Amino acid sequence: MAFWSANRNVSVIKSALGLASNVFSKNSTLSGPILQVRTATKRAAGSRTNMKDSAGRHLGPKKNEGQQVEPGQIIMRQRGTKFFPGENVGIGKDHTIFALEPGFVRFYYDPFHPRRRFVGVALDQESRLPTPHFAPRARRFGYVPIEDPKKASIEETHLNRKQYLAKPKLDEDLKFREQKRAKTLSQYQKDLSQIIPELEAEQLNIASEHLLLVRNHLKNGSNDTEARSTAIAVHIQNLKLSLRKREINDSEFKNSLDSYQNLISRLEKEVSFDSKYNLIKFRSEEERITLVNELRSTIEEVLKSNSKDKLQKVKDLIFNSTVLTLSEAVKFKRTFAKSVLPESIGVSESVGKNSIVTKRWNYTKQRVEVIARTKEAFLSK
Amino acid sequence: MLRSSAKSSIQTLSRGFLSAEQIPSKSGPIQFVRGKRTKKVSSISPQTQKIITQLSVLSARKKVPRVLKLSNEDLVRHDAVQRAWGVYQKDKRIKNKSDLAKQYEAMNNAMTDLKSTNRELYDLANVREVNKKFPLEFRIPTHFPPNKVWYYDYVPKDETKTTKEN
Amino acid sequence: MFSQKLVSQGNIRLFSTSSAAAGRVGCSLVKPVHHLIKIDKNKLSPRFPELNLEKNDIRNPGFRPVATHQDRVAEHYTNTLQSDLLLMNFQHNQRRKEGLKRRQWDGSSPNHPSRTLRKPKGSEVETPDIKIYTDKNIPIIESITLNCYTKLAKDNANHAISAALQLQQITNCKPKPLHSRKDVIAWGVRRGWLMGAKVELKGRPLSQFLSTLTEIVFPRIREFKGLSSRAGDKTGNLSMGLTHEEISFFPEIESNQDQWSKTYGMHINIKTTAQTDTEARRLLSAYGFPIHGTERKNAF
Amino acid sequence: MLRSQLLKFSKRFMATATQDSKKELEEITKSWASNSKSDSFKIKYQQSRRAVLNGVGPYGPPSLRSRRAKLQYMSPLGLDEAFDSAYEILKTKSNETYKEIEELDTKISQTKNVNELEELNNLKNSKLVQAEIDNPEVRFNFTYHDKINNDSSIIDYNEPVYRELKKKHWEDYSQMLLMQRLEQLGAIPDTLPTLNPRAEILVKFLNHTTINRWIEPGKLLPTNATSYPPSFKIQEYENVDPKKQLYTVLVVNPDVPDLENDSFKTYLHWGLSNIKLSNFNENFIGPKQILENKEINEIIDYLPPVPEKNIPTQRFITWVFRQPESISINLKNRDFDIRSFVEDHGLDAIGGHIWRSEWDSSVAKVRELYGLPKGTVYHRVRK
Repeated sequence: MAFWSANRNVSVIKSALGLASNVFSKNSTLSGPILQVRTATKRAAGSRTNMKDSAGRHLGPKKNEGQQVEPGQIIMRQRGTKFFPGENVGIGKDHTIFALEPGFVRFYYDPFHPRRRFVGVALDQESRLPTPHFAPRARRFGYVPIEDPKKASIEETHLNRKQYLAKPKLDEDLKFREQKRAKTLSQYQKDLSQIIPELEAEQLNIASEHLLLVRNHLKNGSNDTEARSTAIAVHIQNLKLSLRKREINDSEFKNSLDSYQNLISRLEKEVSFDSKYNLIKFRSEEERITLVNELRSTIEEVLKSNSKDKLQKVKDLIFNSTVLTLSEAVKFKRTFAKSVLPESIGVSESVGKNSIVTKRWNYTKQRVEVIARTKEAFLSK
Repeated sequence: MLRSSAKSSIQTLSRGFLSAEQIPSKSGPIQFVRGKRTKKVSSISPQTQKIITQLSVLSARKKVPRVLKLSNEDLVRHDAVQRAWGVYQKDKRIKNKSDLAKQYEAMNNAMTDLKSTNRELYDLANVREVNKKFPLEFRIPTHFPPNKVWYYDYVPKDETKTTKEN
Repeated sequence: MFSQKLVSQGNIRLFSTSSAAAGRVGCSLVKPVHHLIKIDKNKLSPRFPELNLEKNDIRNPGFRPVATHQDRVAEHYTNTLQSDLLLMNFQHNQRRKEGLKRRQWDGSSPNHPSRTLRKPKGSEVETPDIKIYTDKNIPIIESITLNCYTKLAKDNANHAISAALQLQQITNCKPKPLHSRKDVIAWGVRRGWLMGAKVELKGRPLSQFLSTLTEIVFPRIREFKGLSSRAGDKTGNLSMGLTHEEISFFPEIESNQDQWSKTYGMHINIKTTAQTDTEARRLLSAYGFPIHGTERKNAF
Repeated sequence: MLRSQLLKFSKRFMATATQDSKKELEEITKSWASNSKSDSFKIKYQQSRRAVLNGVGPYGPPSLRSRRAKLQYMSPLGLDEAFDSAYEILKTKSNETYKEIEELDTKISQTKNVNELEELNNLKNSKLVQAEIDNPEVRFNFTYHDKINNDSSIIDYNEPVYRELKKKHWEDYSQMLLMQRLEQLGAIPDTLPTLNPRAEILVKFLNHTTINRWIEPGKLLPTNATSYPPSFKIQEYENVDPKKQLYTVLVVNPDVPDLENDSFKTYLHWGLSNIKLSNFNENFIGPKQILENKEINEIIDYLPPVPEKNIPTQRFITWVFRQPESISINLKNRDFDIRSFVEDHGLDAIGGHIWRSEWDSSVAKVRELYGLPKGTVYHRVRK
C-alpha cells in the first residue's frame, strides 16, 4: 500500500489500465523539473487584509470558582481546550464547558494530567475537586418518588411501545407454558399416587412439585445431583421465606423441614425417571441395562424377520423406548435403523439377479470399488 | 455458443489487462470461441507492460501460502516440535555463552600470571595490533570441499607493496 | 441537486467516523484506571480469533517457519569467529575510554546556565565511550541496509519500481520505498518524489546476501580493491557502494540478464556492534571482505 | 502443486506399505517419566494417545468425526520423524527437572525456617510446572477438554502445571474482561478501591433453568432469574493450601437510593464466610455445599435484586476474599460499609464478579415471595 502511493504513480496505473496515452515517452524528454513562475499581473494596490475585524466572540469564564450552577448552565466559552472538562461537566462541539449537575464550580489540577487545567462541579459547597482517585465517586440520585398512589400505579404499569406491542404474545406464551406445567404436574401426581399410594395429599403436592423442578433441570442439561440439590434448596428457601413472613411459626417450620427431608429421601429410594421423564418405580442402573439388552435382542429378532416394514418397526422400537438414554438411542439408530446395513452383513460373492450393486470411493486406494450386496443388506427392501 | 457479456468479459480479462474501450459493452452478447483472441492489439506499450509485471512481482498477492489445516493431534505434535527446537536452541546458546566466558576468564588469568612472572613478555603480549585482520584466504565453510583442498605452496601477497603501488 | 435539497432541509447525514465531523468535540480525556491489569482489546473482540494466537502458533496467519535451512554464515560466526574475535580484541587491564562529550560553559555569561552545552572538542557530536572488551560484547553484524537511490527516477518513476524489484531479486526481501526528503533544485528533485528503494537485512537473508556478495560478486569485480581502511562512521558502521555494472554479477540478475537491460547501483551500509571502525573491519575481514589501505594511526 | 502431488504419492505409498495397518496397532512405547505420577498427565482416550505419540495412522486422526474426513486427512510430511526426536529432547529435559525437584525435596525436608521454606516451596512449584509444561499429552489434555467443568482425571488442577495453563488461559480473556467491566461500570472505586485478581470467580443462578450457565461479567439479568441465591466457583491460581484457607463472599449493591442525602447507599445482599474448598478441583459453592457444609457462616441471608421503577440500573458486585481467621458475625442491617468491613476483618480481595439488574414486570412477584413492601415508583424524569 505504502509503496507505490506516490502521486506521480497515479499516471503509471492509469497508463497500465489504458486510460491515458503513453505518458512516459513524452515525459522522458523533459530534462528538468517543472518550475512554476509567477508573474505580476496586477499593480500593487494596498493590502486587502487590513481594516477588517470581527466582533468579539465573548469568550472566557462565565462562572467563577465556588459559584452555584444548575445543569446546562455554561461555565466557560473558549477556543480549544484551555480548560478541560472535569467532574460533572460536559463539553460542546466548540469546547464550551457546561454543568451536568447542580453544584459549585471548581477550577483545579488533576495529578493524572499535570499539564491540564480542569473545570468541574462539586456537588456540595465543602467538597473539593478532584475527588481522590480511589475514593468512591460522589453521585447525585436526582429522582423524585411519586407520592400519589394512583399516579404511581399508572407509572408502574406504563409500558413503552416495544413492550406494549410484545405483551400479548408474551402473555399467551406464559399461559401456554403454565397449562403445560399444570398438565405435567397432575400427571406426576397421578403417577406418584400409584407408585407410593400411602402419600397424603399435601405430601403428594410437594413431591410432584419437587420432581417437576428436578425434571426441568435434568432436561436443561444439569447433572442428577445438581438438579436434585437445586430443587431441595429452592424448597428450603421458600420455607425459610414463609417463616420470615410469619406465615408459619418456628415449630411448624421445623416440622415441615423434617417431613420434607423424609419425603425427599423416600422419593430418592422409590421413584425414578425413565428416559422420557415419566415417573416410574425406582429402577437401578443395572436393571436399566438388562432392559437395554432385552431391547437389543428384540430389535435383532425383528431384523431377522422377513416383514416388509421392519425398518419402521425398528425405528418405532427405538423411539418409543423408555430405557434408552439419548446417546444410546442415537447409537441404536445408527447401528440398527440404517437403510443399508454395514458390510459385515449381506455381501454377495457375485453380481447376479439377487444382488444389488453399490459403488463407493476408496480413499486409501484412490479408486472406485464396486460391491455387490444381497437384498438382506437393505432394510427398506 | 452464446454467453452473457459479463461472463465473456471475465474470460478475456483473465488473460491480462484490458483497456477501457476494449471491455465489451453490455448491450449485445458476443460470441466466445475457445482459444481465439478476442481483443485487438494491446495499446499498452511494452514499457508499461514491463512495469505492470514488475509491480505484480513485488506485490505480496498470491505469495502467501494457504494456512495448513491440521488435526488436533497434529497441532499438538507440531507444537511439541517447535518447543523442542526452542529448548535445543536455548541450550546451545547457553553452552556457547559459558564457553566464551570460560575463554575470557582463562585469557585474563593467563595474562595476570604472565604479568607477575615476566613483565617484558607481558608487555609484548599486550600490544594492540591495529592492522590485525583475518587473512583473505579465510573462508566460510561450505558443504563441499574445493577442487584443490589446500595450497601447500601458497605465499601471501605483501600488502605493504600493493598499497605503495596504488 | 439531490445533495443540495438535503442541505437546504438541514438533514445532512454524515458518514464520517471521526467524531469531529459528527459534530462532537475533539477533546480526548483518558480516564485513569483503578487496577494494574493491561487490557488487550483485540483479545476481547470476537473478530479474527486466529490473530490472537501466539505468533509461533501454526494457526496464526502471521506464522513464519523459523529454521528452514542451515545458516552456514551464522554457524561460522558462532563456531569460529566469536572466540577468535574475543582473542583478537582482548587486552589485559583495559580501561574504559571516555568518548568526546559536551563541555560545560565557563560561566562568564549569565545566560550560560540555560544555554545548551558546548560542543565536544574535536568533534561536532558526542561520541560513545569505548567499553572494555569482554565475552559479553563481541562484535557482530547486526544488519545490512541496501540503499538504492537512482537519479533516473526523477524523470521516470518507473525506474524506482525497477530498482525495488532489483533489490527484491537480490535479497529475497520486500523493499521499502525511498522518497526524496527535500527539494534540491540543483538535482531537479522535489520533496516526496519516489526515487528508489531500500531494504534492511537481518538474520537469514543477511547471511545469504553476505555469502553471495563475498563469494560470487567481489571476486568478479575487475580491479576490486575492497573496503577502504578509512571508511566508516567511527562507531563501527561501515559502508560501500556497488555500481550498476557490478550489480549484474549477482547471480539472480546475471541469470536473467536480457530482462535486466538496466541495473541500478546501490549503497551497502553494514551496521555492526563493534565499537570502532577498525574492529568492524576486522569482523568483516573474517567474512571475506577485502580491505585496502592502512588504518589511521590514532584508530584506537 | 508439487506439494499436493508429493502428498498424494506419499499417501498411496503409505497405504501400500502399511496395508495391514501395523502402525495403528503398534504399541505406544513413548512415555513421559511422570506418567506414573498422575493419571492426568496421560491422554485418557487410547486412540488419541496413540495418534499423538505414534502419529496419525492410515485411518486418520480420531479427533475428526466423519470417516470421509478421516480418510482424506493428510499429516504434514516429516512431522513423524521430527516429533520423535523432539519428544526425546523434551523428555530428557523434563527428567533433568525432576532430578532437580528431588534435590529440592531433600532440601525442603531439612529446612525449618518458615520464610525459606515458603521460598523453596514456590521454587518447587515452578519446577513442577517447568517439568510438565512441554509434555504433549498434558497440552493435548488441556487444549481439547472442558476447562471449567473439568474432569479431574483429565485436567487436574491440583497439579501445578494445569493451574499454570489455566491461569494463562484466564489472563488471556476472562481476567481482562472482568477488569474491563469492573472499571467501566465504576465498581472499583464505588465499592472497593481496587482489585488485584488472583482467582477466577464464576457465578451461576442454578434455580433458573434458562440461565443455567456461567454469567458474563456485567450482564443485565432479569429479576426472576436472580430470585434465589447464586452459586459460585472459586478457581485459585496461587499456591495456597486449600485445606486451610477460608474465604468470604459478599454480594453488595452500591446503587440503593438514599433519598435523605439525594445520593446512593450500599446494601449487603448476601454474605457468606468461612467457606472452605477441599481442593483445587472441587471449588463449586452451590446450594448442596451450603446446605451440607455446617462450617459456612451466613453473615446475612440472601436478598434478591428488586430495583424500583425508573431508577438507574443497579450493579451487584460479588467480592471474594481470603480471610486470615474465622469470621462468625451475623448482621441484621443491610446498610453496609464494605471498606470498613474489609479493613476490620483483614480481608484480602482476590476476585470478583458483577451483574446488573433493573426493574421489570417480575419484580412485584419477587417482592411478594420475600415479603417485601411494594417498591417506590419514581418520576421518569430526573431533576
